[in-house]
Amino acid sequence: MSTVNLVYFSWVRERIGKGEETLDLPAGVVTIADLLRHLKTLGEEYEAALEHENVIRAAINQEHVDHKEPIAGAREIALFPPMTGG
Amino acid sequence: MSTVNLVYFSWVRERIGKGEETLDLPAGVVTIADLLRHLKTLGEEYEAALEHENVIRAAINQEHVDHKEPIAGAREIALFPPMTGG
Amino acid sequence: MNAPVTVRVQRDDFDLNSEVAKLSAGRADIGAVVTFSGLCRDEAGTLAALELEHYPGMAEAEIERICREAIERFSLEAATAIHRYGKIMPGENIVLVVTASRHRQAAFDGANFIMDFLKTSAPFWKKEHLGDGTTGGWVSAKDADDTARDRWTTK
Amino acid sequence: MNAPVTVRVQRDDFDLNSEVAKLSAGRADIGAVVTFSGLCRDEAGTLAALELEHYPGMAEAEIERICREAIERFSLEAATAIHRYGKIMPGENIVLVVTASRHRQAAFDGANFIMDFLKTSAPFWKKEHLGDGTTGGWVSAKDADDTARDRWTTK
Repeated sequence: MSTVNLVYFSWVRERIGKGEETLDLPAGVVTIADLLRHLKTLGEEYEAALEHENVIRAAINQEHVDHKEPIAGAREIALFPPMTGG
Repeated sequence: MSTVNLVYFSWVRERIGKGEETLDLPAGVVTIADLLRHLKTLGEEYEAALEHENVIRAAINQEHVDHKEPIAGAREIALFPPMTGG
Repeated sequence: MNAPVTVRVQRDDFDLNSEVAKLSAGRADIGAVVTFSGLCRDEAGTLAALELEHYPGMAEAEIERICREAIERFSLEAATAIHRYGKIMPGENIVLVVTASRHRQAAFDGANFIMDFLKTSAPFWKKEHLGDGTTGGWVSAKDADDTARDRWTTK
Repeated sequence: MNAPVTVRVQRDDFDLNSEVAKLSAGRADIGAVVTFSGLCRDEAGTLAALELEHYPGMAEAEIERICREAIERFSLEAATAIHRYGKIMPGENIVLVVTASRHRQAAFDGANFIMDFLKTSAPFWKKEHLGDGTTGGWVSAKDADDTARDRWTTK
């Protein structure tokens, strides 16, 4: 069991209904992909936010990572849709 | 015999020793190339200024032209080196 | 690699003159300064404002990474990038990029490169607020922006 | 083809803020504004000033032709070009180009195009004045500038 700080932005944040939370993760959650699958078991708001996994972007400790990235040691994991700044 | 206003810039002006002049041209001067050959008969300052004809640029009535351009009807003919603005 | 980089994420508008002056004042080795200003458009006349959300900390860090890559790639003398957040009305500025270099093409390419990567990698999201009081929803990412970014790696 | 073009040849310096404001104020159809400032460089520390000579009348006419071609080619919303003449010290501005467009690449390409043609076609000539009181002579045209211009016709 490990503890991680999660932050959400844009419509991921709106659909989950919060901007951040701290969660305890079961031992089988090793990568971002595992994290997404785990979150979707937590309720329909997570299912709605993360339904299309392929468009969800992730950052660990404020750097972009892909879904295969291990999350061990992460202080902060962010989940958000494709960016539209500029 | 036709009369034309000539203007010179940069080192063409410096070598000829004046920025503008009005000249009467003999009948055989039809194009810019003819004009350059004619000017070179007018003294060594013109010879020095126009020695390398291929680098001399010309404009008729403030528009770039090449050396084959006829000068009939020109109000103002300019001769100058390649431009170095910007 | 000592070329100065300035990155700011701020609510307030920026001032072109002062950002360019900060970059180039007192230097005789800069021959070219390019600025890019991105503005909030509303051709249809239906938009009240864009609301810009960002990821504080990562937004600054990611833009700085992009600027440093541009400096190295194009041998820039300096780069500045400022991105606004919060509500931005049609006609107002959203983003500023300034690049300085010895010769002109590097400054053009550097600013162009920074914008392409900023669009696709900097953690900002735009939500539309419409003139009739409703929300037009979140702006979708454009394939054209990915294509613009990818041309820098397919050369 | 009604996009406004502003061309000036002047001794005085220009002001970036006011030129950009004139171009974009009150318009919600402009998404991108690019400015290019060309400055007098002196990396060797030997230059006192550049003296810019121009062909009055033709200088303005030629720059306007270039701006109008850029507007047509890149569908720009507006373009401004200001070129200074007289003595210009190291670190000072020589030339300003501003382009405005709906999307960013057009503004970048438009300003780049205008600079490439301005360099090779606008009737200006630079003479160097050195710090020791002598003249360094007239600056030679660069083949690289012709090459930069020609890339717009070989595409």
